[in-house]
Amino acid sequence: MPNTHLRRSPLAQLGLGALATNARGPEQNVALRSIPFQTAINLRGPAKDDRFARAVEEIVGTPLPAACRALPGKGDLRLLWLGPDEWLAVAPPDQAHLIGVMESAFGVLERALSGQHVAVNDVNDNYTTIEVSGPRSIDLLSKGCPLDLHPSAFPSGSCAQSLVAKAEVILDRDDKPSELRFRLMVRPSFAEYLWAWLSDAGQEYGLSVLTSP
Amino acid sequence: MTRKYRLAEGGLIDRSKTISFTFNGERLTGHPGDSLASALLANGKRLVGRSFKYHRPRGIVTAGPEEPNALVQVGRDPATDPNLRATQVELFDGLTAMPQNAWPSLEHDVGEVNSALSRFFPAGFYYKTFMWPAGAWETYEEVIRSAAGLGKAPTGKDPDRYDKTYAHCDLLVVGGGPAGLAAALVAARAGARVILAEQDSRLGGRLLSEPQSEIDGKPALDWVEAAEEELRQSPEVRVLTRTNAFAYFDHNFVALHEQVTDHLPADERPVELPRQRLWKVRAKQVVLATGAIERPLVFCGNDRPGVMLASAASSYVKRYGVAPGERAVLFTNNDGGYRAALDLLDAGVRIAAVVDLREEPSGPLTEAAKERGLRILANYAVVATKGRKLLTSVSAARLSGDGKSISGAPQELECDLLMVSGGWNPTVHLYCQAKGKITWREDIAGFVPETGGPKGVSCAGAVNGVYPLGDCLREGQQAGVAAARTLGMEVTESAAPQAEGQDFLPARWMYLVPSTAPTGHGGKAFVDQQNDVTAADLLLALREGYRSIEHVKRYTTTGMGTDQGKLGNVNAIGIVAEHLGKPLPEVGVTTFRPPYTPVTFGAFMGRDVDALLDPLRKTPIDSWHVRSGAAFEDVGQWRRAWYYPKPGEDIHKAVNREVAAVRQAVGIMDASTLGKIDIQGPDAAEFLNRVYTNAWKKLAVGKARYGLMLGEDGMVMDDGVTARLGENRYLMTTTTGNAASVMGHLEEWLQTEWPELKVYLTSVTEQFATVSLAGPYARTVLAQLTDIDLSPNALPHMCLSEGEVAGAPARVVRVSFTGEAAFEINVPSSYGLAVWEACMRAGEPYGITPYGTEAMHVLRAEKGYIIIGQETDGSVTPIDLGMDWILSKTKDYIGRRSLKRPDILKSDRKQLVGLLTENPQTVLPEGAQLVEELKATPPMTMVGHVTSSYYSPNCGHSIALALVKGGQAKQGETLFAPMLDGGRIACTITSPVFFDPEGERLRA
Amino acid sequence: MLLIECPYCGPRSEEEFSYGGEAHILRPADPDALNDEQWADYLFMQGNKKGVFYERWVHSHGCRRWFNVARDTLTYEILAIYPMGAAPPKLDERHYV
Amino acid sequence: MSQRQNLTPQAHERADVAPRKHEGLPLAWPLRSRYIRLRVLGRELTSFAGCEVAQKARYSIFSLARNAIGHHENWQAAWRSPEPQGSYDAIIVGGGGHGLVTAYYLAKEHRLGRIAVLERGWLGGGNTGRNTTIVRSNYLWDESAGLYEHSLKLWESMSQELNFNVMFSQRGVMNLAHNQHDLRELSRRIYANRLNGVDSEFLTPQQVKEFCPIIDLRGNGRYPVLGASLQRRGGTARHDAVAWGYARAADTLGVDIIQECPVEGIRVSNGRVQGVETTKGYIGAKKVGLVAAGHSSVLAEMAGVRLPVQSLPLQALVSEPVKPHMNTVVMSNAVHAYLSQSDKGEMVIGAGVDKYIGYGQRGSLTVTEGTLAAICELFPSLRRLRMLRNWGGIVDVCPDASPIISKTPVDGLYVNCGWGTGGFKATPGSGHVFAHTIAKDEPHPLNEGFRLNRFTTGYLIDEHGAAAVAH
Repeated sequence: MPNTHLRRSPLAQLGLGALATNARGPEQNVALRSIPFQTAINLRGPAKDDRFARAVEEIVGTPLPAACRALPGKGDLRLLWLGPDEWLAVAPPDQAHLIGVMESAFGVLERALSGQHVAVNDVNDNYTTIEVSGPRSIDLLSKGCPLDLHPSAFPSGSCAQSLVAKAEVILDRDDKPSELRFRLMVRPSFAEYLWAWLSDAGQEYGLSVLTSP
Repeated sequence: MTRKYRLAEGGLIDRSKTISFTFNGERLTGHPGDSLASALLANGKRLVGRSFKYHRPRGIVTAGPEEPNALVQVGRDPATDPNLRATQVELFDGLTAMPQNAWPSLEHDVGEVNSALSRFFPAGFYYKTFMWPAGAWETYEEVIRSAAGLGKAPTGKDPDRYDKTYAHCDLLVVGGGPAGLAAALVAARAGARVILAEQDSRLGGRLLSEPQSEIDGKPALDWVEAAEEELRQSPEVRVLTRTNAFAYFDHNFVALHEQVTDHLPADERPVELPRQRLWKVRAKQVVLATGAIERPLVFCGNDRPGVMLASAASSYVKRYGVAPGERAVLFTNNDGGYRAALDLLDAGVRIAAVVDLREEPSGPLTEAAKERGLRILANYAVVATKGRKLLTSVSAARLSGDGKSISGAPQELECDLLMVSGGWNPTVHLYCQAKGKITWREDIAGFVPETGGPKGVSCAGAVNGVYPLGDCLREGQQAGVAAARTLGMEVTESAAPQAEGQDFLPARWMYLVPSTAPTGHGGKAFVDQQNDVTAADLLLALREGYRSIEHVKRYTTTGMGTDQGKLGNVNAIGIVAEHLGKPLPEVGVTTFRPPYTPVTFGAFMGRDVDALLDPLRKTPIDSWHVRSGAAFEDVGQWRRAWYYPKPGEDIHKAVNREVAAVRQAVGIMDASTLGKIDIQGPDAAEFLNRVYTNAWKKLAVGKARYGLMLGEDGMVMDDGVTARLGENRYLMTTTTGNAASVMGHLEEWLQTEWPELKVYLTSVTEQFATVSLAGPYARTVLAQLTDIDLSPNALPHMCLSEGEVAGAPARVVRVSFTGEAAFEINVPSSYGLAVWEACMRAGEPYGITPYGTEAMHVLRAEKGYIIIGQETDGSVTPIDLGMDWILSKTKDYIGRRSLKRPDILKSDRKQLVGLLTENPQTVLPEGAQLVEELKATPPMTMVGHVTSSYYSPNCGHSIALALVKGGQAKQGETLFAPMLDGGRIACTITSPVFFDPEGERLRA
Repeated sequence: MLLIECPYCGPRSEEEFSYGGEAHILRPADPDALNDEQWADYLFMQGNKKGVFYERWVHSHGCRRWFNVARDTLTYEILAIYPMGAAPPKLDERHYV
Repeated sequence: MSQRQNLTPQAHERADVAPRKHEGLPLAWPLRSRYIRLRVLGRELTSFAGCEVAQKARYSIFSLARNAIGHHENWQAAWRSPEPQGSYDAIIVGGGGHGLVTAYYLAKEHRLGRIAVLERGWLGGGNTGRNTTIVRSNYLWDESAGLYEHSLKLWESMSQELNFNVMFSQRGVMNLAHNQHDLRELSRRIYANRLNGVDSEFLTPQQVKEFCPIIDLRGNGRYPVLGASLQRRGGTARHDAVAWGYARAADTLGVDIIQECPVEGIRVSNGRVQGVETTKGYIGAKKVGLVAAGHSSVLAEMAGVRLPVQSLPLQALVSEPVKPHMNTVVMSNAVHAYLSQSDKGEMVIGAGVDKYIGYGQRGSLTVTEGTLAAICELFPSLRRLRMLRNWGGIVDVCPDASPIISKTPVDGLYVNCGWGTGGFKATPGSGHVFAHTIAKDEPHPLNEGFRLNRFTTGYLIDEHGAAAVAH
C-alpha cells in the first residue's frame, strides 16, 4: 500500500499550521482554510442513460445533479456537475478506494451498454481545495470571480467552473447553517498564487486562517 | 489671508472644525466639507493655475468635474497626483496642493511670453513650421515638450494599493441627485438589488446647492437624508459615493471608479483599505440620472480669473458658504442664470449688473431679480474683460438688431466676479457609450437621449433635458418603477415626491457672443479654456478645409483636454454650424469616449501587481530546487529549474557539469510541467490517428510512441510521447508551454468536427509529478526504490510499467529526451517531492546530479532532438525538420493536405541541419543569421539562422542546430555567421545528430 | 464586455470564453480531392461579416463545451445561441455599409 | 554568457550602427523642384495631371508670420471638397493614410490623370487617427524588413516632401525581453535586421535602464527585463498630420478627395472592375484600389473577392498630460503593451486585440485592465497617472500577421489590407508600392511576397512575433 504520509500539500511551503486557528475571530469576517488530499474522481458518461445514472447513484449515493448543482452523497461525498456529460466526485482522503470501485463498476456497465462509453479519472492530486468562509466571502470572491454569487443566483448547493483572479477554479457552495462557505478546487501549481491573492484581497475584511482538517 | 469671503453662515461645512492645508507653499485653512476649490475661494485665492499653451492666468470656473482650469498637483512625490481638479478634491487636514504648468511661480510665469506671441501660435501652427532645416524637428520638439504637459508624474513607485471587484445588480443607478434617488428608492422598495453610484462625496446632486428647495413640503436635504438612510438600511442596496461611473460597455456592463481613502488625511487612511477601487458592474437594468452641466458663453476675455459659471457661484454660496467674489456681474442668456444673482444677493454680495443677451428678459427668476431692483442690461453682451490676475471690470455693449454684432459704445462695469450662464448640456456621455442615440432639442439647445434607446437603459431627470425638480423626481421614480417591472417585480403604485421647480427658459441661444472687433482680431474668446482653443481657432480650421467636426477637434485640439470638452463642445459645434450655415445637429457631435472623468491606472491594475500580476506556477518539487540554490527560468507561467550552480560556478560550468554527469553517471530532472492528457474511449486510437501524423492503431498496451502534431496549415504545432495504458485508454504528453493549447485543440476537433468519435479527454497535467532519471546508472538507482522489473527485456525503451516507487503508486515509462537510458517516474503529484528526495538519497553513491532545463537542452541538441518553439516557430513543417519518416502515407491527419501545397514542397525551404564551427571552442550565438557569401556591409542575403547552440562537453566541441535554405542537400558546405561587431564565424553544415547516432545508449 | 449564455452553464461573462471564428465550416471529407485554391479557401477564407455573423465560442474556463452563436458584429448584440451540429437559425440580415 | 556568445554591450557600442539620419530619397527631388518653381509662379494656376488645381502657398515660419499679420484670414484650404466626377482612371476606396499616399504616388510618380479617393467618413478617421503612432522597421522576415525599411526611409523625409510637419520624432523604439525565449527571438531578429541593413542593437538590462530610466527592471516582478532590442531610427509621428499632409499634397496634384462618400457596391463585368456605387451615385473607374483596413473584406465581398482577414477590435488609450517623463518608445510582447509620451505630454498606450470579430470600434475592459497592469508593473511611477481617453479601432489581421498588397482575381481591382497592428508605420511605403501595383498592374519588388495567393501556395510570412500584440 502507498505510504500516504509521504504526501505533501501544495501549500506546505506557506507554513499555514503556525498561522491557523480553530475558529474565525470576531473581527474577522472571512476565513481561509487549506484542505489538501481530497479524493476527487472525474466521471464522464451519458447523463441521459438511466442505467448509467443508476449505476452512479448506487456507487456515490446520489442521483446525477442538475446543471451547475452539487449534491451530497454517502460518506461526506459530494457529486458536482461540471458539464453536460461530466461530473466530479469529491470526498475525504479516506475514500480513495472509490476510484477502483467506479472503474470496475463502469467497466462492467460499459460492456453492458454497448455503444455507450464511460470514463473515470483519478484526479485527487490534480486539485487542491481552498475553503473560503465567513460573512464577507462573497465580497472577497467577487473581487476576482465574474460569477454572480448572490444567493438568488448562486444558492448553497450551486457549483460552477470559473475564474478567481487568474486561476481556474471549481467553486462549490456548501453553506453551513450559520456560515457562508465556498470550496475552491484549484490546480496545485496555482494554489500558492490563489492563496496569496485571497489573503491579499481579504485583508480589508479581517482574515482568519483556519486549521486544515 | 482675509476671511471676508467666508460667509457668516450657511453651507454644508462643519464650521466647528478648522483644518489646515497648503497651496502653492502657503498655509491656509478651511473646514470639513470644503472642496479645495471652495477653500481657496474662501481664502481669496482667485488665481489658481496657468493655461496649457499660452500660460494665461486662470481661476476657478466651476464647482464640479467639468472644471477646465483649476488643475493642481496634490501630495508629495511619490504619492503625488497631477492634474486633479480642485473642485473635486475634498479638503482634509494636511493636504498639500501646488499649481501646475507655471515657472518659476504661479504669479510670475515666464511661459506667459507665449501669450504675448499668441498671434504666431494659431491652431495647428506646428504643422506649418519647424521643418527647417530637415532633421531639426527633434531639437524643436524638446523645447515644445518641456513647455507642454501639465502636472508632474511621480518619480518613484506608488506606495498605495488598489482594488477591483465585480458586482452584479438588478438595477444600477448612476447619479445620486433627485432623479437617481427617486429611482433607487422605488426599485429598492420593490426588492431589487440596487447599486447607486454618485461621483460626489454626498448624495443630493443639485440639491446640495439648492438647500432652499422643498420636497413633499420639507427641506429638500431632509428628504435626501431620509432617502439615503432608507437605501443604506436596505440589505440589497449598495450606495457608492465618491464613485464615478466612467465607462459603459456592451450588455449593460458599467465600470465605476471609487475613491476609497483619497479624502482622508494620510494618517487616517486605514491600512487595510485600498486607495481606490474599480467596480465592474453587470446590471440587468440601468437608470442614468447623470444630470446636466451648465454651458458657458463664448466671449472675448472669458478666461480671466473671476469668470465663473453661474451655477458654480450658487454652489459656492449655498453648499460651501463662500462668496466667490465681492462685486459680481451676471452674464446670461436665460432665465435660470438669475438664480445665481439672487443667491449671491441673499448672501450679501453686490450685484453690479446683469448683462442679458435676451432682447426682452423675462421668466420667473428674471422677474424676481427685477423686483429686487437688479440693474438689467437687456440685449447686451459682455464684449471684453479686464484685470491681469483677477477680473477688475467687464465691458458690456448693446447688440445690433440681428444680434450678430455690437451697436453702441461699451460701458464698463466694475466687478471681480463675472457669473456666466449659457444654458445647460445634458450629461449624455454614458448614454452614448451605451450606444444610445441622442437628438438635438432646439428649445433647450441641448442634445438629449432619444426615447426608446438600447435595451435595459433609461434616462431620468436633467440628462433628458428635464429641469424642474418635481419633474426630475417623477421621471426618476418612473424609471425605477419601469426597471423593476421589467425584471418582473411587483411594484406598488405610489405618488412621486412632490416639489416645485422651474425651467431655465426662456433663453436666447448664441454660441459666439459678438465683440467690438471681428473674431480673431483682438481679444480671445475661448471655447476650450484648458487647451487654449479660441473661436478664431475654430474658424481658422474651417477656413483651411478641416470641416468635419472631428477634424476641427483634432486640428484645434478643442475638447481634448482633461475635461474632455464638458464645457466647450456644444459651443464649438454651435460655432462651426453657424459658420458653415448648417443646422447644428447636422454638424454632429464627436464621439463620447470613456472615461467620463479620468481614472487612475492603478485602479485598472487593482491587485494584479508584483507577485500577483500573473500566477507563477510551481511544481510539487519546486521547494527542493529552491533549497538547492537552483537558478530558475520562466517557461510560460511555470517556473522551472534552469541549472543548479555550486559555489563558484557560473552557468557554463554548472551546465557542463550537469551534462557530463548525465552521460557518465546519472542525472535527475523535474519534468512535472509536461502537459498530460488522459484519452479514453473506444475511438481513442482513431482519434490519435487523426491528430498525430503517424499511425497509432497498432500500438500495444504498455507501450509508448513519439508523436508529432500539426496545425491544419501543416506547420508543426507540438510533439510528445503518448502511452497506451489500456485497451481504450491513452496518456498523451505535450510540451510544457503548449499543454493548454493542445488540450484546447483536441477538444475543438473532437467536439466540433468529430462528435461521432467516442472519446473523452481529461487534463491530468497536475495529477502527476514526473521525475526523470537518465544516464548509465539510472536503472541502478531506480532499482533500489521499486519492485518493478526494470531490466531491458522487461522494460525496454518506449515501454511502461506500473508499481510502487519509494512508497508511492507509480507509472514508470522508459522514454528519453537525452539519448541516455532514462526512466520517467510518474507519481501522484503530492508524492512528487518524497520520490525525488528518495531518488537523491538512493543516487548519492552514484553521483546523482540534478540537471535543469539548460542541460536538458544541450543533451537533446547533442542528439538532434527538436524543441517546439525553438527549432520551430509556426512556419516549419515536419519535412523541413527532416522528419518525413513520421508522416503516415496511408491515412489522413490534421495538416496533411497543407503539406502538398507548392510552396511547401519547394526544396529551398529552410531545413533543419547541424552546424560545426571552424573553431571547435567557438559557440555560435543563438539567433545568428547565416550567409553563404560575406559582404563588406549589409545588406547580405541570409540563408538561415541558428536555432540552438551550445558547447557540448560530451562531443568536445560546440554544436548548433540551424534552419538553412535547402540545407539538407548542402551537407559539408561552409556558411558564415556575421557578428554584430563586424566579426564572423565560419561553420560547416552537418547532420543534426552529434552524439550516439545509432541510439545504442538510450536502448541500454 | 459580452454576456454570453452558455447553453449548459447559463449566462457568463466574456472572460470565461474563447472565440472560435466562423461556424459551419466543415472539414472536407477528402482533402486530397481539393485543389490548392479550394484547400486555401477552407483553411484561411473565414467569414468576416459586418452584421449577423454565425460563429463558434467555447466556454473555455467553464464547462469547456463548444457552441454556436449568432451575433451582430457591429452592435455586438447576441441574437441566438445553438449547439454544435445544429443548423443555424433563420435570422434577418442586417446591412451595414 | 560567453558560452552562447550572447550579445555583449561592448560588441554593440562599436558595432555598425546605422546612421541616425538618412539622406532624403531621390524620390523627393522632383516634387521639391516643382515647389521651387511654383513659388516663383506664385498663385498662378498650374495644370497637373490634366486638372486645374490652385497651387498652395508653402508653409513656413515666414508664411506663419505673414498670416499672423492678416489675422490668419488668408490661409488657403488644405484641400478642396469636390463633387465626384463621372469616372476616374483610378479610384482609391479609403481616405486613411495608406489610401491618400497611394493616390499621391499614383499622381506623382505614375502620372495617372484622374484619381479620386473616396472616404466613407472623414479623412484619417479610421486607424490612421486611432493608433499609437509608432514607426519602426525592425521586422524579422526579409519581405517585411524590406517594406518597412522602405517606409521608414520615406518617413525620414516626409515633412519636407509634403511641406507639412508630421512631427516624425526618431526617439528610438525598444522591444523588451522578459524570458529566455524572448531573448532568443530578440537576438534572431537583431541579427536579421542588421543583415537587412536595418538598424538594430541589443541592450543589456543596465543599458535599458539608462535609455529609459522609468522602467523597473526587476521590482517584485513577474516580468523582469532581461534585455531589449533598440532601433534608434524608430520613433513616433503625429498621426493626423500624416493624413492631412498627404491629402494636401495629393490635392495639389489634382486628386479629388471626396469625403462622406461610402461605397455601397463595386460593379464588375467580364471579370473586370467597372466602377463603384456610392451614396453620391455611380462612379466609373478603370482601376479600383481598396485600402479600407477593417472594412476591406466587406468591400472586397462586393466584388465577389474573399479575403483571409479578420476584423478585430484593438484598443489604445492616453493618460492626462504630464511634463516630460519618458523619451522613447517601449514595447513588450510578453505583456502586450506599448508606451510612449506624446509631445503634448500624454502617455500613449497601445493595448491588446480583442479575440472576436468586431466592427464596433471598442474593446473589452479586460484588455485595458491587462495592459494597464503590465504598464504599472514595468513603470511603477505611472500607477497614479490617470486614463484620459480610451478608444478602439478595427484592425484587419491576416492569418500570418502580414499584410496583403496585391492584385485580385478581378482585373483592375487591387487590395491593400491585413496590416493588423502594423499599419501606421507602413503608411508611406505601403502607399508607394501599392500605387506601383495599381499603375503597372504588377507588384513592386517590395510587395511581391505580400500577394493574395500566398495563402494558396503556402508562402506565408509569419510575423506574429513582430507584432506588438498577440493576435
